[in-house]
Amino acid sequence: MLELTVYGIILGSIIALGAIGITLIAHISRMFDFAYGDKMTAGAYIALLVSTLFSMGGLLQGKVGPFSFNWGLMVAFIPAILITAGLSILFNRWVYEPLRRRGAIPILFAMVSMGIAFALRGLIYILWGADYHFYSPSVRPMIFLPLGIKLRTDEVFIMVVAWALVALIYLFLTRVKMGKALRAVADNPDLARIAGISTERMIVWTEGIAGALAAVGGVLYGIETQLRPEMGWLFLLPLFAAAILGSLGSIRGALVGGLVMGIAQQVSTAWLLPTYKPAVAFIIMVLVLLFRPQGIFGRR
Amino acid sequence: MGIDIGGILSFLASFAIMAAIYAIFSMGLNVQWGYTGLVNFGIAGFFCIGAYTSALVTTPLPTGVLADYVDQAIGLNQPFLVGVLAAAITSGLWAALIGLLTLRLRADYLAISTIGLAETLRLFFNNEPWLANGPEGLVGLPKPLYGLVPPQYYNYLYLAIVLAFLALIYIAIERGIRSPWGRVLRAMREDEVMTSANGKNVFLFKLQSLVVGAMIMGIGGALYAHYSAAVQPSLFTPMFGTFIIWAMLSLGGTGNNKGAILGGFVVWAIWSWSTFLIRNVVPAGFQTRAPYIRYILIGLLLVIIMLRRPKGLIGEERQVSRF
Amino acid sequence: MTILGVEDVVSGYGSMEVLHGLSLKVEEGQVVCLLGPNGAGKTTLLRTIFGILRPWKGKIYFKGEDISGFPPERLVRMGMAYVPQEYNIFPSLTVQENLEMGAFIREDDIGPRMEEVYELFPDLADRRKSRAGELSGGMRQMLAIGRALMLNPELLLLDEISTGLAPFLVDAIFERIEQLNEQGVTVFLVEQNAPKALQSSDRAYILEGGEKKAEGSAQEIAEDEEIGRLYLGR
Amino acid sequence: MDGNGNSPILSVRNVRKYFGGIKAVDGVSLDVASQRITGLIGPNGAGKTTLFNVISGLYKADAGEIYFKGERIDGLSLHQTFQKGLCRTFQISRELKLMTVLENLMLVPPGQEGENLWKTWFIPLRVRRQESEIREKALQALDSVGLLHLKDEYAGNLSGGQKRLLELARTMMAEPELILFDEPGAGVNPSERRVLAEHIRRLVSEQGVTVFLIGHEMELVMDVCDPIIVMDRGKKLTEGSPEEIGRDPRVLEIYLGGGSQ
Repeated sequence: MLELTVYGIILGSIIALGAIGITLIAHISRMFDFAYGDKMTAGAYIALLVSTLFSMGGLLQGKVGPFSFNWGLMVAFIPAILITAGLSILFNRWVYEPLRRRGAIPILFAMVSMGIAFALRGLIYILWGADYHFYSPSVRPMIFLPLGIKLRTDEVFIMVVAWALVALIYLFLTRVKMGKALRAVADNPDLARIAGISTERMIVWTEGIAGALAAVGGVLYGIETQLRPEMGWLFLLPLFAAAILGSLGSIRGALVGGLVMGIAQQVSTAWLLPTYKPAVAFIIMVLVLLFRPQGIFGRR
Repeated sequence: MGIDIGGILSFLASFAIMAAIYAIFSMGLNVQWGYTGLVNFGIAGFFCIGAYTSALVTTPLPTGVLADYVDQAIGLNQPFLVGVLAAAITSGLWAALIGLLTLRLRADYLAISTIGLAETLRLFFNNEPWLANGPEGLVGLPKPLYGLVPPQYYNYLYLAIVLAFLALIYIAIERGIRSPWGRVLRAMREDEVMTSANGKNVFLFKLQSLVVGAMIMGIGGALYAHYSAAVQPSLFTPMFGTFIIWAMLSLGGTGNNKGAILGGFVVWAIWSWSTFLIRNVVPAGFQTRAPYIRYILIGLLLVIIMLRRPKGLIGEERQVSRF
Repeated sequence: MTILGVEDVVSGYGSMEVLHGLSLKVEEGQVVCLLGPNGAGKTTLLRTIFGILRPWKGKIYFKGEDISGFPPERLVRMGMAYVPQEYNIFPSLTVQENLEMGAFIREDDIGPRMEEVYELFPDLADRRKSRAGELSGGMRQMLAIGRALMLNPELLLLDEISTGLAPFLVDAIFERIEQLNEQGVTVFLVEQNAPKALQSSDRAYILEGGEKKAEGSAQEIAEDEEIGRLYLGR
Repeated sequence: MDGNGNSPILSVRNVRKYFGGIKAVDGVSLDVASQRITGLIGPNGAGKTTLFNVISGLYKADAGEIYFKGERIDGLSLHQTFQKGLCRTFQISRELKLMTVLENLMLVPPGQEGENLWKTWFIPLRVRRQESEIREKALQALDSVGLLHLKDEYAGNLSGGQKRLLELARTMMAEPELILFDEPGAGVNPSERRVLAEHIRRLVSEQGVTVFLIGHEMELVMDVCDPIIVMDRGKKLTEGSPEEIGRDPRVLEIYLGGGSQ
């Protein structure tokens, strides 16, 4: 059980990253982004593409420390982040911004994001097929912790990266002018405009950051398990459940929500088939909607 | 001259059956989204409930050798119409449950909850073989009025049955929408507070709309199941079960039942035409991946409609109330 | 010199015409107040001047330049600042962060300016780290004004900042406004608290039903017997 | 009790509504006499609209009681107060933009059989009969406010003044006992405002409706309302005839520096 909890924290760290991304978008762009899961998938596959290119060129094939993957993948994080963030920004420019200008109702944004999600997924299916892919075929080294807990070294990496990113986002939002401006727009977009902050520009920032988070989350999940075109879609429920649990809008809430969701999903495997993980997320979300629709950290 | 008229006709009949079933789904969504503004991203869930309910209600429990291979918890061996009715009712009950949970909250919560329901059901039928035989699903669903015509003509008969349902549902919805009931739905779509200030219980009407739409989807599910005579969890994917229907309604005309039907036929034509094209044009090595071109096609189609022609091909009429 | 000119402006929300062709002027260095009952269109005028609403007809000039239809972001850079009546702070940001956001478009060191603002509103200085949402009504208004001052604007638009405040706070706020004006800021304020506003102003306009009903020096308006009748229908 | 000896149709007792630290309505008690036009004035932020929202059930009061025709109605929601005979309008017109003017009105009458889906399917004739009665009534209401020629226009395409007239027609369709008008004259030019005032007066004199009205345009309020209640900072400041209110130095003070100071 303890072991499952630890695994839950690892999964939860990845979910938390995504939930923060969804929360930022929900609060600043003011929409539910149903393409978010597929952006994670996109990030993961871009990293796969780049690391495959490296291995074809025989470049950067050395293993990174005690981990299962090589330097090629480490470097591949960068294009994955940049391209996914870039795609998010382009979708915003081509699709969401025109809709906002037209004054479309909020639900339309969700619908259109669904369209983008399917287009992205279709592209990934076509380029890579429906089969599973792995970043590294090699054995995954383990480490043994007290209390009989076995951890893969990769999982330590995942935790460190995820938590470092969460800390970075937190610092960005509370210490950096641009981050504070993002919170200002989330608080009161009209007043932000009056203060000379361009909301459209802040939305571009948000899309960029959320896209970057999606890419990292996707790659980390790829390292933890394997890649397939449906991976992001299956993540969507836990992500939204975490964000709603943590009351959409609060970063701290998304973090805690992500951890709760990760732990609940892993611990549930003690009784349920692992394939039920998305259902567990759904059930938790239903319970939250039933008993605390404003989320745990809800302000009202 | 090798034109096989019979072949073409039979191809057209099977095309029309599927298109008409999808037109039914599209009309169900039109009640929810087109007239009421409710976002159901889990049509696949109601599709699934409808199909499985009718399957479990109309098939007998497996006996003999079959019982060694097929697990099935329920098997009521009832006629087709009972199965369709049961499908509608069960589907409506699930919709009511989801509605009670989410309809008082922000609109997007319904969207995410219906996705959740659809995915959970798919997992459930996949992983609980005792209920409906797990991933293999159920086969041998009874075909209504089978034996009335020679088997090679059966598709025409089933097409007639589906079209009869389509017509009945069309008339029922049209009557509802053009009546004061529909007027309240359309008022809520625009301004819930104002509708409430006119003395209408907004929550109850939204619930009704969700349930009526889901019942129609349940019927669609049952019609599909009896057409293919088989149900499997893998059918009810987000694309095939939900998203394509959104594309149909959006293309045809949100808020217009004729549009909903038109969209069903047009998008299904695009879908099956591209299947045909892929099978015959794409090189063999690429055959397994090529069908996903349709994901991109349908995804982009929806985005473009929303950006360029949000009303669809036939938009809503100006004066809808007409009774 | 005229810093702000409004010429025959027609404006409103959606299809609702609120201002039916309004003209007025604000001279540099003055405090000008705009009085009138609720619904007269005062806030609509400020929102139209500040580019939140687009004028349907007519022109608006700032420092001689036609700014009709300019977005707020641009006006801020030109030296205009606006304090709306409600929702005029960022509640989840701290006091200090609120002031920083006021100076968002400035790239240089805003420290000295912030200290000046804190000097003007010493109460805020004591609560730099508090979340703005936790402040009392009076402190919020001070913070809102402070935020607008961060860019050292030439023209400050204030929308009913005294509404709902206890009288001693109203006095304190008007004192600050006079102080600011002495430092060279032109102030255009909308008020319902006419006596206070007239005391602090050089010039006044009366608005009703989207039309200008009277204008004159603050003293003329204050002493005009007609005006009481006009408003209260005696 | 008022001059006519009628007991009040609406009684508000110690109603309070806070939003966080903001005391929007802070212990208000007032009575609205039957078959008169009672005015409610006060500066922005005085809590007038919030009070209307609480009375009509859009918001729940934090404390206090509200009685309508002697029956407690606090705790009822917006559609329930309407069904009790209380109809409200909104500060900014909230017509249903993508429905025609006629449909906007036909929506209103309570107790429509056709709002039940079963009945539309199984007793269509009865529904049809009622529907044509409602249409007739809607056309009459449109005629009386002078909008008949616009019956098939989308309501969203009307001008500001026409929207106010549509709103007025809506209150006629509802046949309520009490109408809460929230700034009926906002966004309306002075001549249209006079027409509106005349219509409101006729509602009371001809149909025996009671009106409670928030207004800003003094000519409208002082002309039409008696008595007038004044609110300031969430509390009731005073109440009286237009003459009394016009003389009251406290009212003058919150409006304009006429007398006091």
